Amino acid sequence: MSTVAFAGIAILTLAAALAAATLQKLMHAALSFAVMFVGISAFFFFLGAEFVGLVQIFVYIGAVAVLIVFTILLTRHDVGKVRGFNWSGVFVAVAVFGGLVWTISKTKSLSIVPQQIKPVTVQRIGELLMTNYVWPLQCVGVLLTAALIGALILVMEEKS
Amino acid sequence: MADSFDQIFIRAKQWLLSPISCRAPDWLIQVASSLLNIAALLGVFLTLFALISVLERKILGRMQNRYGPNRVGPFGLFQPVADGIKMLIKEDIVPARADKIVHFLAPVLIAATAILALGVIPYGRNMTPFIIDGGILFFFAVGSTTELAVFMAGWGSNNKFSMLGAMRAIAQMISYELPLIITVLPVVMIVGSLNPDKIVGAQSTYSLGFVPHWFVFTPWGATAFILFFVSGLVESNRTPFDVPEGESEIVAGHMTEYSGFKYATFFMAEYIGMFAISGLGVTLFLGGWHAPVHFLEFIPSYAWFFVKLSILLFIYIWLRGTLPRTRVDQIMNFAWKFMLPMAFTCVIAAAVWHYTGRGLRGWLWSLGVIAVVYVTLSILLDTRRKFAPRTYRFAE
Amino acid sequence: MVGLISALILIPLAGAIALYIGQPKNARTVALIFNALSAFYALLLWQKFDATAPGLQIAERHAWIPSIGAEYLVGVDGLSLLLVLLTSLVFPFAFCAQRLERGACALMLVMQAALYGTFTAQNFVLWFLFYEMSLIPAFLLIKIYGGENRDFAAVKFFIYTFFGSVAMLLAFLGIYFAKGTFDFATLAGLGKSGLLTGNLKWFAFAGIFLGLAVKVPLFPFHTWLPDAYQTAPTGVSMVLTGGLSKMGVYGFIRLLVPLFPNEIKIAGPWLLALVVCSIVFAPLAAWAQRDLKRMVAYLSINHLGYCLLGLFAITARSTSSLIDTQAALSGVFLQIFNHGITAAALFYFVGLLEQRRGLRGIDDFGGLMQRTPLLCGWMSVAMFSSLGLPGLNGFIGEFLIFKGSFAVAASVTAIAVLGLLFTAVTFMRAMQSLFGGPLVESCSGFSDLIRSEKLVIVPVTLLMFAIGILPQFIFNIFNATVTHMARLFA
Amino acid sequence: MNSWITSNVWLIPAAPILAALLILAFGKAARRAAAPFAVIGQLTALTMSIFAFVPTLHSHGFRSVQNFTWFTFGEQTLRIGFVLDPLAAAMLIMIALVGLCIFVFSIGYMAEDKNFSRFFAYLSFFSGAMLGVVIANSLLLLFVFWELVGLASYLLIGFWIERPSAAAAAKKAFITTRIGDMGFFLGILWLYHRSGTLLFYDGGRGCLESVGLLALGASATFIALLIFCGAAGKSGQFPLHVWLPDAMEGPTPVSALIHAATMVAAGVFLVARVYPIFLVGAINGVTPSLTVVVWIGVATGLMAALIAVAQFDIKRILAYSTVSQLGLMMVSLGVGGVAAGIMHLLAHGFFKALLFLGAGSVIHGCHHEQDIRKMGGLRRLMPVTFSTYAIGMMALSGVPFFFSGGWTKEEILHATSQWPRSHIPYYLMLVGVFLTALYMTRQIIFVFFGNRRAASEHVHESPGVMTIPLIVLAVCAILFSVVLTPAWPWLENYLTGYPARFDPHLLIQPMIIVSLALVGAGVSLGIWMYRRAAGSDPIQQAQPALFRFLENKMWIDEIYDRTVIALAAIAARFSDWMDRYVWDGLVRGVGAIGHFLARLTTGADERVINAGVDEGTVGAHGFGRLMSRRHSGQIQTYLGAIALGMLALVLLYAWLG
Amino acid sequence: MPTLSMLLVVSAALFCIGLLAALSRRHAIFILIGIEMMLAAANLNFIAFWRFAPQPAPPTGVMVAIFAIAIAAAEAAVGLAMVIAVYRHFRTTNVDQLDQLKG
Repeated sequence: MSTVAFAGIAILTLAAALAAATLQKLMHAALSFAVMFVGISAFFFFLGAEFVGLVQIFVYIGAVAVLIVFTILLTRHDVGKVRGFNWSGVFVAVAVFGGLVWTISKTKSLSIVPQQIKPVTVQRIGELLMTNYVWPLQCVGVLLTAALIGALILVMEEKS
Repeated sequence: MADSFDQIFIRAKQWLLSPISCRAPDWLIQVASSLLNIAALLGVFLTLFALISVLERKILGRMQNRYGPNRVGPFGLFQPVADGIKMLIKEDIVPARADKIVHFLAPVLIAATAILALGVIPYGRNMTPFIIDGGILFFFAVGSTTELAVFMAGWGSNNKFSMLGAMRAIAQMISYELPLIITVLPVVMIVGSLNPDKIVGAQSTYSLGFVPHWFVFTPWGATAFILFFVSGLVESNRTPFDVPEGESEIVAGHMTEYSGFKYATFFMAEYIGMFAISGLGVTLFLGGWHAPVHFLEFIPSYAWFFVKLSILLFIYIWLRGTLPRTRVDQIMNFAWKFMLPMAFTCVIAAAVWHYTGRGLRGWLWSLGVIAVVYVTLSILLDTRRKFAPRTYRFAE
Repeated sequence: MVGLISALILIPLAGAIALYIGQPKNARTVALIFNALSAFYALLLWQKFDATAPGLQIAERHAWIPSIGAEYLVGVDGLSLLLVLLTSLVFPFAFCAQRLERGACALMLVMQAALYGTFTAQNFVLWFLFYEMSLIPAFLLIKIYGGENRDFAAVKFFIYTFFGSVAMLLAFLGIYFAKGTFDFATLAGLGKSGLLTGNLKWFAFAGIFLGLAVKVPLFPFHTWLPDAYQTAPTGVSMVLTGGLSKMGVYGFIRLLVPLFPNEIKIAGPWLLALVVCSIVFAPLAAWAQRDLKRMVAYLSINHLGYCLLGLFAITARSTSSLIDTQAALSGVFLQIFNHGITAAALFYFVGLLEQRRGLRGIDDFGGLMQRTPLLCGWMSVAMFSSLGLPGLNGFIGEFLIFKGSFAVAASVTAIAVLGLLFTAVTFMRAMQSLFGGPLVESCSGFSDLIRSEKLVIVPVTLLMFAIGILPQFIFNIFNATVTHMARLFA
Repeated sequence: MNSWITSNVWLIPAAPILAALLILAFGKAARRAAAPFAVIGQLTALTMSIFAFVPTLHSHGFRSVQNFTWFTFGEQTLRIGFVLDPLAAAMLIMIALVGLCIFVFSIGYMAEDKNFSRFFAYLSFFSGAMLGVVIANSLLLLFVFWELVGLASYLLIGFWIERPSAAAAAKKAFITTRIGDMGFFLGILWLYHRSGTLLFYDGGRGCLESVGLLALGASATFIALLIFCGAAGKSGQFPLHVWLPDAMEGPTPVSALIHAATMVAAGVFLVARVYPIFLVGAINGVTPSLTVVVWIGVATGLMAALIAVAQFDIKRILAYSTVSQLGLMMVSLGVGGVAAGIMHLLAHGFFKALLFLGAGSVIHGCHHEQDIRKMGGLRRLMPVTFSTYAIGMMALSGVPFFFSGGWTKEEILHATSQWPRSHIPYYLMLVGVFLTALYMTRQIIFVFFGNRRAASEHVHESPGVMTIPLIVLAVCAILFSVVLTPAWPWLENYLTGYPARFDPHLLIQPMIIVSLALVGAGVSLGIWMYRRAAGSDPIQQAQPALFRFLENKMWIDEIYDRTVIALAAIAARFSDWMDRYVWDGLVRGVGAIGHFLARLTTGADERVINAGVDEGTVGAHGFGRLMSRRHSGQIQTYLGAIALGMLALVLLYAWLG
Repeated sequence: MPTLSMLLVVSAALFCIGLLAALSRRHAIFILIGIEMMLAAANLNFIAFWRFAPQPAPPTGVMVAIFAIAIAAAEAAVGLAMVIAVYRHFRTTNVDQLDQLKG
């Protein structure tokens, strides 16, 4: 069953990803991108990291995808014009994929099945965030603030 | 006896599952159980949607000193059926230059997310459809997808009214999503969990047997609830915050280019979103399915939940009948200048409440904190002074 | 918690930063406020200082760059405290002397911090850091705010001192590679048994000697000094002579003598010869100067020569008795302090004259006694102090130096006494031509000392008298240190 | 009271110094208070000096010492102290008394000076420093006061600093005495080094006491000579006498104070004070150092007397006479007549002050004219001045019996004649005595007798404030002889520490006859030579070359100017030149070499290395172009490169692991 | 249950698709999308390795994934803002034409 679920999720995710990478229409690509993230978070649920999955949806679909479509909206005069496809990229990507798969297959220690696991509760994550990871948390807070301000400054109207 | 009434739906589900529960593998039972939950959810809320759509029209009619729909069925109660049939048989018009796929997917997505959000609310004792550890987070995660759907509708229609409406909707949804989430934070903080069941459980006790420990009865809870409710109004694009689809301004906003069943889906999604947000409000602040006084516990829990939900829905309708539409800039200003600081104040007040012992002292302290911030904000945001006495230049 | 000495170092730096950031209108007042603060801290240091203990006190030790043995170690003994007090005294004096621009004030404050650091650091790396740190503001002050020919003077000054510093740094690296430490106390303990071997020790010795001799300066490495002092603004000249030149003498006492006791004994006669040249030729050259500032600059060389005379005399011979060593060391310490005050005061007066006349050639004045008797009177006090008149501060230091060095190097001392004579001749000539004779037309509009100038000069002069008549309070600062060092050197 | 003053003897110099500080502190406001302050200070000092004198009478060889620590350096202490013994006590009274007279005189003499108050401050300061010299019990302390005396004399000589000549004279005085002082300083250092103490008397451990003297050994001669350098500088001994006549540029009371009573006496006093050092290793009272003292004294005395004969400035004559008398005192000390020397010093203090003040009175009367050729006939116009001046002149000339100078001179001649080493000093001294009588007669005839000349037109007698000191001093000059007579040599015995007995038979000594004869000859010759002289000098007419030689002070100043000073100036120029061109030139040369090397390497770089590098550069340039095509600014190209690099790493990892 | 290597293959595929998007598409937004994909693939790996680690394991992988998401969000915000700024300035989002450092 789980293998079936896994396969389903994998197919969904990869298909969405491929669509996002190759669709000609930017908007469709962006939406496929969102779908891909649904797939990814499904993977997370599948792997027992519910919280991460939820955060993934919350952040990527609720925020990043919206941002992307907004950007598409704001640059739409260009949307139709920018075409073209760099085929060398495909070769590179395929080469990398091949290399990675070869490496994975070569590494014997990777063919293992997971053990039974107690799910990571939100409470546990919260405790960790406030104890072991409190400094990274603060840093991320600062980073986000800086990114917010930086993004605002970047998109402010240039004074002529 | 009361217990059996209370658990009647659970029993029913177990009974339905019993044929397969012995032989079938676990996952099959799980899937079947989930399907049953979904079916029940859809059944209940689509009925509720039908009921509310007609009730709203009737109540509004009463408020406007008219009858409202009263032709179809007794008291016009079958009006939604008629409307549904009409919608289904209407021509589905898709603009020629629309992005067909997106145009099609938008109502699907918006309805799906609204219904998904309903899945984590506890409707009664042991009556939570999907028990997720981070249920509240799930609620908001799927809720935030609505924005994408609205955008898709606006974009896919390739119409300037659609686009503008979508932009307005997204702008105000993003703006109010912050206070919405932050007003939930104090509750999560105090309970220490994102699990809706645990939140309801935390409100289950009573002082002196008749004062329920609902969070709405604490200063921060009350404030948070009001803020939550207002944000919920905005999130579901209800009057007085219905600028994205205000027909007198931009036709119907992002729904302009929709017709027929797709339009009905949007309409339904809006209502279901309303139910969801009200349900969450009930869960978070109004004690969920708990009775308001101890001795009324014998009445089934889901009854209490739907009573509270109905009251909130009535307030929605009531507000629609009462208040005029606000201006876009006022909505945004209100969100960033008032709602957000007040929401943060709630968080602080909740912390104060917690650290001063959750008793009367904490009650007064948190009240003080909120009062101070509220007064300060009122003074700072007071715009009355800015109006000069009007001079009639051409009247003399 | 920032320690007392660290605070002392940081206050002027804070002042400099405040001046740069705050851009106050009246930079000098701000600088003086910070100076008052640092003076207060210096007095606090004095108050906390245990005069009877010989070793390092009020020390702060923090790890800094452990991999090269550099650590933040500051502390004071009697000598350091004396110099810290001198610095705290000279800088306000210099700030009062001249209304410097904001940038100059800031640079002066940086220099002050560097001086505090130099006089308290007990680890070579730290010491060298501060030592060099003082060089840059001095260079900029001359270069930017100097008078005629300032570019040349500044570059000369910089290259000279920097050359010396590089030599010293190389020498110290050699020592470090041999002994693996930069700590003064540790190195001093190793000095007796020889830090280095073979020719290397002579290179190291020469390097350190060169670096310090340039700074003092010692004949014949002194030619930057007249140019620099002449060109620098009055306040800067005061600081250069009152503070910066002390770093060299301090270095000799703190570094060269403890680290190379054996080498000094061998090189002693040559060093003494250089010192005597310094003592004799400098006032002679001063006599020939037409520019008052240059004259005072040359006399400065002479006075610092006395310090080195005492130091080299007692260390060059192994025969010196304890009493002579102590006398000479006490004299050297006192002379350092005295010269700081007196030379600064002389520059101050030259500055006053220049301010009134616009020129400072010795022939540009005449008959001032009739017009400005107070100015002449107080200036005479400074001059007499400089030429070692008993009752003023200069005498006791010089007496003790000569007393200590006569016992071990009578002939050298006898020649050095000529320096006293030439100094007197120089000053007498200056006084004759400035104060004496009929009033020169161009000086007839001079104003006498005004209140603010009196407020500056009277305390300083009173200090000169105090040291000249009842010097015990100064001796108390460093008596224990002198005793300790004398044991070490003997 | 007596014991109080012996333990607080430092108050004596403190009083005038305090007065000086007060006057200075009040500045110009103190013009009216200046003189009272100064006089009160001096009066206090005089009173205390008398109090201090009293205990010294009680026991012979009285000596009271107060030593204390000045400061501690390292573990050593530097001790100084004050001493009160007959020598000090006698000097104290003389200085205080003469000083008081001069102070009073100055009130009149300086009445119109605009820096009146400053003058009194300087005077008081000088007086205090001089009193300090006398009571110092440490060579260092003595040196301190000694230098302060020098400073005060500098200030006083240069009091009229607006006159270039005064400024120059002050400078000359200071520097010349400083030359001697450097020797003195070295002597102190040497002494300190050898004996370990600078205290004169320290309960047996002082440097003038047996233990200290023993430690000196052979170096005593040199120490003594070095100290004598200082004494020579202050007391105007040859060859350092040149400053003294020039110092007449100062106001006349200053001349009186400095050159009569006090400062110049300091040198003699110093020698007397440290006499035990001079005596170390004496054989029959003769040591090399004392021999030097004698010969210097003789040379000075004779030379100055000769020069004095050919001077026309009233004060200069007196100045040279002072130098001459100081030479006499030195001879006396050198030959062993310490008491005689000091007695002459004391007596000389009185009558020379009298003479100077008299000269001041004359100058004041003649409206600051100092040339004796322009005076004349003042006898009747200034009777008080004349009579007192005459008393002073006779005391100076050594007229016996009534005048103190006669007795002391006779004592000196007596002592000199007893000198075992040689008799030449004795004969030369006789010449000196003769010449003294001659030039004093010459002076008095020029000034007071004969006809009135240019400067004596509107002459008037000086006011009482000036004449009363003259009278007081004149009385002193006469009465002082009471304690000097051989019949009752009270002072001598007081100084040497023996009780005095009255023996009138000793009144007439053979030396008296010699003395009387010489003085008589001198005075007679003078009267005979100068009685008709009017405005010009008979010797000048008779021996113009000789006279010019003497008039120009034997050209010693000129010789110094051409030799020592010129040499020093050249040395200064040379030092400066060396500095500017040689040392600095060396530095610049090094800089230039650096510059040259820099240019050389630049050239080498450009022509040699660059050529090679250029070729390489061209290749590199081509390669760079090739590579730069890859750097198109296309981020995707970069990204691709990164991806390939990553792939390579992954493969490498996989291959390795 | 699938093995770890299967998950890794999926994430490698995701990564390469992201790489493809970043390398091949001309539009700047695609590059950003590609980068986000690659980050997601990395997150997937983190979670997978945590999940497949011998139990009980500290949830380090989860924490890193959470932080990575936060940082990726910030990166996306800034990146998109840059796209907009660049578009305003150059009137294009074609990265082929954006090959100059000069503005």
